[in-house]
Amino acid sequence: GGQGATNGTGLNGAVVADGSSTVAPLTEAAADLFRDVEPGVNVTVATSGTGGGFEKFCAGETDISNASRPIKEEEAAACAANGIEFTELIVANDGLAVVVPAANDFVTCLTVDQLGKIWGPASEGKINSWNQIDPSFPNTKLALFGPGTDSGTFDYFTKEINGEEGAIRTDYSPSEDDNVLVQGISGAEGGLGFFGLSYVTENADKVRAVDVDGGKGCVAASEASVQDGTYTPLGRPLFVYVNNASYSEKPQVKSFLDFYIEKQSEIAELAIFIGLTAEQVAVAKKELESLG
Amino acid sequence: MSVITASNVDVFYGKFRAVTGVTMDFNANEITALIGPSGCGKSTLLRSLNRMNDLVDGAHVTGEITFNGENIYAPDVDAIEVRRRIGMVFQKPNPFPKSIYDNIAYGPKVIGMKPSSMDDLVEEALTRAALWDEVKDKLKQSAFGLSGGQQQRLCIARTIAVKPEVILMDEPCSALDPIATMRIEDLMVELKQDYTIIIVTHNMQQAARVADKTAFFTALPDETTGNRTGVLVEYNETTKIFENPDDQRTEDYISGRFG
Amino acid sequence: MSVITASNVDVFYGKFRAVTGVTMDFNANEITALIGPSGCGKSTLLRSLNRMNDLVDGAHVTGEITFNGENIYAPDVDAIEVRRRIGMVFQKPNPFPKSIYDNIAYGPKVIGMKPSSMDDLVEEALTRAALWDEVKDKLKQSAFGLSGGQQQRLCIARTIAVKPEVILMDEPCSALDPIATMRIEDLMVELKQDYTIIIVTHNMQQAARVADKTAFFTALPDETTGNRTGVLVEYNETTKIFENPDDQRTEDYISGRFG
Amino acid sequence: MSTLTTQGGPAKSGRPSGLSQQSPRYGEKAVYLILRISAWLTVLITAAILVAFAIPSIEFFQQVPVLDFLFGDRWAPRFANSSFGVLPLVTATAWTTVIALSVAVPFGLGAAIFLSEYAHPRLRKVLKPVLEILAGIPTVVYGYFALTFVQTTVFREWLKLPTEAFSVLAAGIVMGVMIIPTIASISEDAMSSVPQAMRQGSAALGANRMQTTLRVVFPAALSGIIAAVVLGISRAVGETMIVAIAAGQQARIVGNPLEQGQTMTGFIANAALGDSRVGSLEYDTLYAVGLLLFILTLIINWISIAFVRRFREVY
Amino acid sequence: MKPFTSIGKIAAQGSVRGRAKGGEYSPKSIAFLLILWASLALAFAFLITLIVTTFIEGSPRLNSMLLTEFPASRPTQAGARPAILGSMMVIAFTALFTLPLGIAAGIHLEAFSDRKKWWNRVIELNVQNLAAVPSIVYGLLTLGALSALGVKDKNIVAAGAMALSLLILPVIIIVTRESIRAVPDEIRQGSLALGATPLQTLFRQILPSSVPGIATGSILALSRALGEAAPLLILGALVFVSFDPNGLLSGYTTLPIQIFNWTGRPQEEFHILAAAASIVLLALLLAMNAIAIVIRNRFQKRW
Ligand SMILES: Nc1ncnc2c1ncn2[C@@H]1O[C@H](COP(=O)(O)OP(=O)(O)OP(=O)(O)O)[C@@H](O)[C@H]1O
Ligand SMILES: Nc1ncnc2c1ncn2[C@@H]1O[C@H](COP(=O)(O)OP(=O)(O)OP(=O)(O)O)[C@@H](O)[C@H]1O
Ligand SMILES: [Mg+2]
Ligand SMILES: [Mg+2]
Repeated sequence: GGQGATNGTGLNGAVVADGSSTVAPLTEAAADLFRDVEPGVNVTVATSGTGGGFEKFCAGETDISNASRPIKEEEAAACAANGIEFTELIVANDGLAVVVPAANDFVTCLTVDQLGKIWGPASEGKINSWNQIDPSFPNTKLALFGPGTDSGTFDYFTKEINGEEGAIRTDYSPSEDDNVLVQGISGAEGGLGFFGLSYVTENADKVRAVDVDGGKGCVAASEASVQDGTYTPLGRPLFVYVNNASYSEKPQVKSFLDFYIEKQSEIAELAIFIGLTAEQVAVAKKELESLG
Repeated sequence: MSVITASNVDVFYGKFRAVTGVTMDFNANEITALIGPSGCGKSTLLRSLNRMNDLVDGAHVTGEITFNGENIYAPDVDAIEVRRRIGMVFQKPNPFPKSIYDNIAYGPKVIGMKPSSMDDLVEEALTRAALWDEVKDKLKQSAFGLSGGQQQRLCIARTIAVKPEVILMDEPCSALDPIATMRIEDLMVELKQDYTIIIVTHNMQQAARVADKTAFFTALPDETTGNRTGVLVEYNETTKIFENPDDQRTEDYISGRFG
Repeated sequence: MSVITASNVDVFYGKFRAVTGVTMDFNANEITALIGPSGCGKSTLLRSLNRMNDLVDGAHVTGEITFNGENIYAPDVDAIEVRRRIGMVFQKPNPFPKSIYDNIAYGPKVIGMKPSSMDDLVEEALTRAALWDEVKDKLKQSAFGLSGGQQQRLCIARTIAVKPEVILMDEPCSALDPIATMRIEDLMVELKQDYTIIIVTHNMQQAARVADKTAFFTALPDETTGNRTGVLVEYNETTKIFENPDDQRTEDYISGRFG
Repeated sequence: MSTLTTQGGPAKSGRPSGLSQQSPRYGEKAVYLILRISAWLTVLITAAILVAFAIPSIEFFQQVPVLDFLFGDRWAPRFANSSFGVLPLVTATAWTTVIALSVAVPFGLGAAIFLSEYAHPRLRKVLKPVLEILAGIPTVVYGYFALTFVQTTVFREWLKLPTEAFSVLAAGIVMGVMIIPTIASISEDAMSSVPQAMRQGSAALGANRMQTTLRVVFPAALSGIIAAVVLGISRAVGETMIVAIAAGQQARIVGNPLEQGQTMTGFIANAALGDSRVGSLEYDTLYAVGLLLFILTLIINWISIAFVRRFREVY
Repeated sequence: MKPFTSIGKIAAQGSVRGRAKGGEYSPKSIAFLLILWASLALAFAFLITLIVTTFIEGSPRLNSMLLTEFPASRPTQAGARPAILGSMMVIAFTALFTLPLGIAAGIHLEAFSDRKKWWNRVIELNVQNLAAVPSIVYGLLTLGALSALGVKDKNIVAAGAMALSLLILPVIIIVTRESIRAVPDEIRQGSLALGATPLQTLFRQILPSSVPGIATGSILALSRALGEAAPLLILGALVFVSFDPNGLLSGYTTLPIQIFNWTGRPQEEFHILAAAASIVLLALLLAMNAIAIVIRNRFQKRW
């Protein structure tokens, strides 16, 4: 069903994608737009997480792996052991926003050091109030929210802010569901959390992002600051990994990925991410061309 | 002296008229038997005498039924009080899933009797029902462990314990063997010293043996709807009904039985 | 000529011996009545005559029961075949939740009879059971629409339809009113031309009216365990049993009834 | 009246007169075998559960001592500084279960008594299927209702309770509501199957409806009612989506019902959504918690069976 | 024998008029009835609020697109078609796996197993226990079993149907047993007394009479399975499916999972979509229950 509309080149077959739930909406958006062109191709997008995705990818079960961080060495080794060759593509940019309730009127900017002080494993049970971060802040109880331990976002944030993946105080409220985090932060007077910029944009009435000072002054999270790299360290690229053999042997996979890069800005907009810079697009196209 | 009177009583189930135009008196300290073929409305009439029919959806009564001269269907009469004063024993023994003792004590408790000693009250009720000797060693055991006949006597004891004035019995022996039946019949005769008893039975000999008066009912087609409805054919001294009935239908029924 | 013989039969439920040491013959084309107080094992003995007891967990039979000279508990005997040849009618009418026609046709179908015309077979069975005229216009209607007495005759018709040689009846009239009872008694007397009938009853008059022979059972304490167990007290021509029994206990039971 | 020729005398039935089996009935034997095998398959399933849970659990317990698991009070399996004390999960489960039951048992039994003893049969015929349909509302829907309406709107905006984004109370209450239909429906069945004769017997003694209900019907149906409550407990202990959404995800010992907490099922759901590799410690953790959950429900069930045996009435 | 002092001769006891202390309208009785009313009303009120709010929230998207369109990144164009088909397919296969097995096992346990044999009691106890096991445990079991068998793709229809089958199998067995038990023993005896074999009795009398019970119970069990998300999430059911599921080995998503996923999206429009999909799911449940009621009314026999 659903097929039989205007046929592009009449391709069919399956494109199997798995991996990060952060990146999944992007690949879904791509698949969505792609269906208008090639209705015969079935694109499936599962969300086993970045690591789970790589596991399947390196076992040859999937064509595409969505990832919110680069592949790790041991994961690459698993691919190599199974003779899977792959190519990394950057498909969009994302900003990790540091978020407070919309009603918060005392924080406008936090430095990376302050963030580290708030979130570090050593602060567990010790840093409990905003005025411990900066005496100018009121003596309001800190209520911390963040993604669950299984997400790429968690890995990324802990690495950038606390210097080690997974290193974080455990007395914050985790949830895999970003809407739940929005609910939580907006409802706590001293709420603070971090998650993808898109959820801030969509919930502007409830929460707002604060500026982050990565050493070169306060920078607001925005499309421009993420694209030009000034929103450090919390701006990050999103990846898809493609199985080289799939790309060269399955015309539907090739067609899908070419389309993905071609239409990246439209796709990013749909999924509420930040599009690629012209430079990034050129790199991606070159990578794909080299695969033939 | 009549304790209960029925004047021109009709009983309906929804639109269906199960009993039509019954007028009769029930005398104190007598046993009155209701006999007649199946479906002629004996149970229906009996249940309307203590407002047990209130529990059946759609059942209602027209005409007048009085108890000690008071209309029991008057608006300010509490059906609960009627049922306490006019007890009932059913066809199938229906002890509660409780101990023998609790089966008897239940009634006095719920109606708020405050006997000086519940144990005495239980003993007396069981004694009157001729059951005490058989169960006195197992009062705390479940009533379900008793035989059918014992269960039925327990149900009678339970009824006596709340001190009713009238006891209605709907085929109380039909589930019992002859020996158990005999004991219950003896019990009825003994109880009528203190109570008024109205009994429905299919067993003609039983009526002949125990009843002072007997009423014969049958089912006839209703004049208007054509549905069969129960009517009172003849009501008289038991000996008269059995030896020399006035109505041919009574004669047929009784002799058919003895044929 | 005896169709069924019991020699020294004991029936057990698990370890409990419900019937002890029964030896008796049942004659062809006669009605034999089994009477006795509740719990003396009448139903138990009856059910062991066509192996219906096999269906009760833990029930087993010792001694010998033969049917046409064959031991029905021999290992190579098929209980199903025994039950087909020795039919049974129960205390409570138990028609199947099917049409009247299907109630009758069910038996012949399941045992693989191939009658030239099922319609004829149904008609004949209903005719023999004196039910045809009452139901011939509503054969396709549910059997539950019939009155209790009609349902019981339907069950008899259903039993006849599979052409058994013996029909066992366990208090077939106890759920029925006197008129329905009479019709079934008439039917039994008619059927004994072709069938051997064994009937359990609590109703002494019934035994006196229909049975050729009557057996009186009672429950006595077992010599070894002290549990009460059923024993055959006296077995003889019905007139003898009712008019001049040999055993005092029979006399007591019968006269107690008539007391 | 037709003649009785085909009926004939019984002795002329044309069948062999012996009583031995006429045919071996192989077909029937095959059917019996199929039925028996089906029943045994259920045992196979239990065996499979035990094996499937035992293997990863054994691996888990080689790395985490059983006592540390059972009595440790810090649950942080995925953090850099990991710890595997399951007590936080157990306390959260206990809270949500107790709260759910304190909602579901009174309301469920109240509804059941009303339906069985007071409602007009026609009303009952309508309400009972409606209840059963309500029992089928997907728990995902309940979960968001608990979070957005009960916790956020009611607790925090209207009642201004000192609670944060999540609470075991909100999850527990909504879970209780979810279980009401289950408890009501099964206890209603139990009470309806108490014979009418019991009620009549009580009424004939002058008891009113309330007395009859509370002193005769209710005790007589007790075994069925206990079974209903126990089923409610198992549903509460095993319910996943509501707690995963509304109870919070922070695994810590829950001290009061306005706190958040991660239940056993909440942990499993979340962890399974992430990327646990087969054979990794995280994966084994899932099964260790699953095994604990399984054993807990078994224990609850055994207790209930013992209760039901004790209180069963045969009419 | 004691004199009957406390019972004695029953003297006339005055009028039956007026309210007895323990009467039907005593304050206690009325309070009790009010409490009962309140519990039912509150339970219903809560549940109806839930449904009505969902309905109001979802109504803007309760249109045919919801049924015909595939999930999409643009909320305005997204629909739940594959989820609806996936739910129906998974439930159909669940029924196919579990009904024959559950009914057969139920028949064996109720009609033919000898309860004196300890192993039959073990099976019975085991079924009771399985019925109380949380759904998520069956999800883990299926995941573990498939991993052990080396199955890599666990997000296929067959795996989902297997998890749900395990979940409702014990329920089907119990329902079958109860329905068979509800058939009066007289029917069974009547049939056997005519010379029918136990199996003939089973197939021609007992099973036809238990159809309403088995059907109703099974449909209720299946509708519970229809609303389950947890075990399927554990198996990694897909969330974005741009095709119709077409068999046991096909990838799939189901309505509860689609709803879970949509509620997790940032855009408000997706939340509306999720509410609308919840309504669709409720409609499916309603349809299944309607079937159950029809079957119950058509086949119900009065004894
Ligand atoms: N609850 C009821 N609802 C509707 N009709 C009823 C109800 N109870 C009895 N009837 C009908 O009322 C009529 C009289 O029934 P009732 O039970 O009073 O007869 P009965 O004389 O007691 O018969 P039996 O001797 O068989 O007990 C019958 O036609 C019966 O079908
Ligand atoms: N299925 C059974 N399991 C165990 N004991 C039984 C069973 N059926 C009957 N008994 C016992 O066997 C004895 C004889 O019972 P049976 O039913 O044969 O008596 P009966 O003479 O038919 O009595 P009634 O006149 O009341 O029908 C009784 O003590 C009874 O409790
Ligand atoms: Mg009657
Ligand atoms: Mg008997």
